[in-house]
Amino acid sequence: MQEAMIKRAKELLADGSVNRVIGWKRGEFVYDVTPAVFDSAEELDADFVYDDFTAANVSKYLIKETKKEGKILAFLKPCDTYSFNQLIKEHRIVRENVYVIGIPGGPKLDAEKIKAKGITGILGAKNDNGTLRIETLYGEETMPYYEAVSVKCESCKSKKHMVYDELMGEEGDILQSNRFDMVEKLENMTAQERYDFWREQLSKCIRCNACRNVCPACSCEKCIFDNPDSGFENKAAVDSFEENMFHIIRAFHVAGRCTDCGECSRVCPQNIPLHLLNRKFIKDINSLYGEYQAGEDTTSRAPLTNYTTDDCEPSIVHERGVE
Amino acid sequence: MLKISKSKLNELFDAVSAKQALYLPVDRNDGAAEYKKYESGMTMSSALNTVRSAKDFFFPQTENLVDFKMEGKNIEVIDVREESEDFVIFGVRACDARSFTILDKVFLAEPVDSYYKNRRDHGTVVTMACTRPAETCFCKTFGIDPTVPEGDAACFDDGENIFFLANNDKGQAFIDSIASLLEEGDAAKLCEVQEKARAIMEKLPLAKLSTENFGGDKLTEYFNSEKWADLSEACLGCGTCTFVCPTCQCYDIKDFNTGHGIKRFRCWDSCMYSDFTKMAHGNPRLTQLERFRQRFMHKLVYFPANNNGEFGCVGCGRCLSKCPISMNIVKVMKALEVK
Amino acid sequence: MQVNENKEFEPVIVAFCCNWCSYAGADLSGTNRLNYPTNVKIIRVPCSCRVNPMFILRAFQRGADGVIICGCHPGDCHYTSGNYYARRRITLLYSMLDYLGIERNRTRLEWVSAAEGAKFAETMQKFTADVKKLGPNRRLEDLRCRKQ
Amino acid sequence: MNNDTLIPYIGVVTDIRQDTPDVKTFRVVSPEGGKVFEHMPGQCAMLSIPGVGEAMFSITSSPTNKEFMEFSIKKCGCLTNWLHAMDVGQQITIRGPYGNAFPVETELKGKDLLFIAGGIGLAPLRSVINYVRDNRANYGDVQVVYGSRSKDDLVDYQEIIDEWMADPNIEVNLTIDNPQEGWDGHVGFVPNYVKELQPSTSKTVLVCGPPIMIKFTLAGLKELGFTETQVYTTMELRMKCGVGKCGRCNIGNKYVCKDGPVFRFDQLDELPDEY
Repeated sequence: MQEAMIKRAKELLADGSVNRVIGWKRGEFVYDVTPAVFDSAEELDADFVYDDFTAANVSKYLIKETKKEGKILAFLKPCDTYSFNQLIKEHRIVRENVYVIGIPGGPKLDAEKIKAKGITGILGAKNDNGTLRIETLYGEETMPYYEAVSVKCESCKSKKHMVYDELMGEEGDILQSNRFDMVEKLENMTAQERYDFWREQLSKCIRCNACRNVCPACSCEKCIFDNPDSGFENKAAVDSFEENMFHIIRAFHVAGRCTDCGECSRVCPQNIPLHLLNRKFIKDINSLYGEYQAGEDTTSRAPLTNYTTDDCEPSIVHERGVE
Repeated sequence: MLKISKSKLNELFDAVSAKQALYLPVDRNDGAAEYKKYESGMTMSSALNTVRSAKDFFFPQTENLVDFKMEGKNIEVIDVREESEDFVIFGVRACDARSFTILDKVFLAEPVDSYYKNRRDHGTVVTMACTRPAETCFCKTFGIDPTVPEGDAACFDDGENIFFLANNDKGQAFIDSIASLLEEGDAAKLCEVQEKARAIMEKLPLAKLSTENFGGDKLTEYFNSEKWADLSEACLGCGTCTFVCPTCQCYDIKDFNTGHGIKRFRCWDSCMYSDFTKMAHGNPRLTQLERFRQRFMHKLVYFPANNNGEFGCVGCGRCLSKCPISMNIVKVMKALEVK
Repeated sequence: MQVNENKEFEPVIVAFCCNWCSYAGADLSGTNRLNYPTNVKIIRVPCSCRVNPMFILRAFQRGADGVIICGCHPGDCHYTSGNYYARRRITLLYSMLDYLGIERNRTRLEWVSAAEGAKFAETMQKFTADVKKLGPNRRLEDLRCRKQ
Repeated sequence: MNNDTLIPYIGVVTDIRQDTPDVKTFRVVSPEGGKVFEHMPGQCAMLSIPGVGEAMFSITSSPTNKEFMEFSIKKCGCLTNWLHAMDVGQQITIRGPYGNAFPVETELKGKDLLFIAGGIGLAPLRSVINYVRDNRANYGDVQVVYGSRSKDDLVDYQEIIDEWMADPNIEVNLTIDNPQEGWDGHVGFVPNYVKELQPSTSKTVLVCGPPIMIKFTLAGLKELGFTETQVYTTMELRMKCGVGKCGRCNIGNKYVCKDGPVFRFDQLDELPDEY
């Protein structure tokens, strides 16, 4: 796929359809891929990469990039197209300035998951019929391929592109995913168990803001947590309350807009399952206000800017599930 | 050399923690390691490094500096400092141990930061030599030998035993305090292990990385480099690199109104954040390019300019594995380097 | 902290009341000499949808043991639809707090009109009693704000 | 434990003077009376209202003033708004002194001095000017060029009229940007006025004002034959600690709070252009 992508990108650059390409750039190791903008065929040949580790969602960069001169070519995985659509809906991306090529998505791998197995000195990784063969400084190691799959790809919701100008490879389908299983499991715990679970997770937070800054839905010009005039500005959680507050509000601000792309959990340096907060909102919205998938289209009203006169009362929270 | 069998390590931890707080890296259930206060029965992690560095012990993410009581037009200043209790950090790697030297240069310079010094005076750092460096390691670039770590006392693992070596009086005192559990041992196998680790060090992907072309004299040339635009392009402006970094020491001072008083606290800050230098009348670092440049210029040029050529990086590799977009000091050095 | 064992726990209740209905309802309960607990601290807001999730969290941070939001009955909003939006938002927020293990009886929403002085008093009595049973808010408090 | 510089002292505001529509000068003494600490001209202090904010301000009074310190503060942000709204008798917190000072006892001694200030830029220079006036024998000619947007925006106007202009030992030149009723002095921007005045190149220059004024003034001075080693200025960037540790006020490897705020232009030239 990588070769075909480079070839197509070069063609589009050559015929002047686009003047830049946003994609992924090879790093020092097999896994440390950086999103990057390529201006020339030479740069593409030298550094463009699309492989098991190109998990990053580049759609947020298009906010900045589409405000520049000329058209940019963006390669979007199925999940990225949801974010892209959502940003179009929010008038953050100038659609005319992007040429979207839909490409097949994951599953993508996460080097952290390999390292968590105690495998170190990673020099290379190859999928061999469901076994990941990892070349290391200390000889070859193996692990089941699916155990190295990034959290964001573990329960893929769709292999279908929501938007594209051109498609490479086969179009896939929207999947019946099991993405709400863990949310349900938590809902069925007791309040004390849930509290303990989230305390353990959220107390790891170092407030690096990676989850917020990577999130395509977090596109405010100025975040309330950065704004001294908001009264809520805070840079570090001094108290456990502030850990909870930041994550509740972060998830709440993207409720109804989060496409569940999973970037927040992917980038968290402390492996906090942040997607479980977002998915809780998605699950609630689906069950209380009707199925809704953010990023599926560019015109519908978002659930939190909408209502019906016979919506359920908040007391439903007190009535269902486990106390 | 004095040693203890690895099977008896917990006896040693129990003995140490009976006298003072003992912190050591333990495995979390997500596969990462973090420093925890030792409680009987805990197993020390064999992971190469913790996600958060050991700087937390001397320079915690948040700390209360001073309290104020406001009454009418009057203010009362309440000094909240307390003498720290003695504590031991066990299993610190060579890179983190060096980071303390770097933090010392900042916090112990006049005027001495009493909060930092208080903890530094009461903390004993016991390091652990590395036997299995990772691909992200490049401490050698900064003149660190991970097989012979610094710190008050150093430990060496030969597979079966842990050997102890004091690097200073504080370290000697630590070893003396546990002497009854230690026995004299033969370090022949240890030398083998060390040789093996050194051989691996030579083979690391970043083994050739050099600081030769960096330093305080390269200010203008690197500051004005055209490379910054490309390097900083994908930067999200988050603080991950800064917060996992053992040498990043920038902080913010903030006030919190508790409803019955004001707590002035200090917390880690990141030069990558947009409000880091923002003033009422403007901001000298308006875009991510300038903020990104600041972080790396500080480590590679400004810090050595002010500290006799010592760099503000220890090559621990945390930013290499944790940056959400995998941009890091190694890529910056390689791109920037003018030979 | 010194805990006085003999002293019965008295919760702090924050009630966000919409200006047009519930605040007037609270007023009416007063003029009708109806009792509601002194634990309740009313914060008047222009509309129930003015209540930002941050307000609720901030109330808990600063020592509230329970938070209740009162607004016009659905269909009666002074601004036509404010309370409909509030209803969705607050439902989701309460659900999230519940998900994080915060005791669900610490949060409530009731529609109280300007004519329902009695309902206001009754609601507050019941909510205060419920929160009292739960004891002090420990899961969503900021220790720095606790009175020494 | 020893005192820590991050733990502030209490200061009491004993007098508030409205200098211009948006500048007030605050007189600060310690609760026991007298100055909270000694300083040299050009040094700064961290003032704070707990819960509102803390920021660095130049000490505008001269060290030769043994009774109190003064701060001329322009209303422009959260903290300064609060300070402007407070009444006499209010306590504030104060810590310092921070930074280097103008080298009044070394390099400037015996020299002819030219002070150039624009707007609130007079604040740090006022300290030096009064210090020089009080130790007049140690210095040569003293000339002050000060300009502002309008007559009302001239900080310390009363002191300038009553004391500086009445002092035969210093020359004071005032200017405002635009003509104004009741003003018969010079009209025009500071950099142009300096050029018109044709000061002797034997003078050492101390300049402070808005960045754009400093830029053009420096260019003008160079045209007149001044070199960069003759010109001093004082800088300001965001600060938190005041002692070169919190890491934000650096220009290149120099911290404005510790290595500055006073820089000679040849020193600034070696640093990156990031201020």
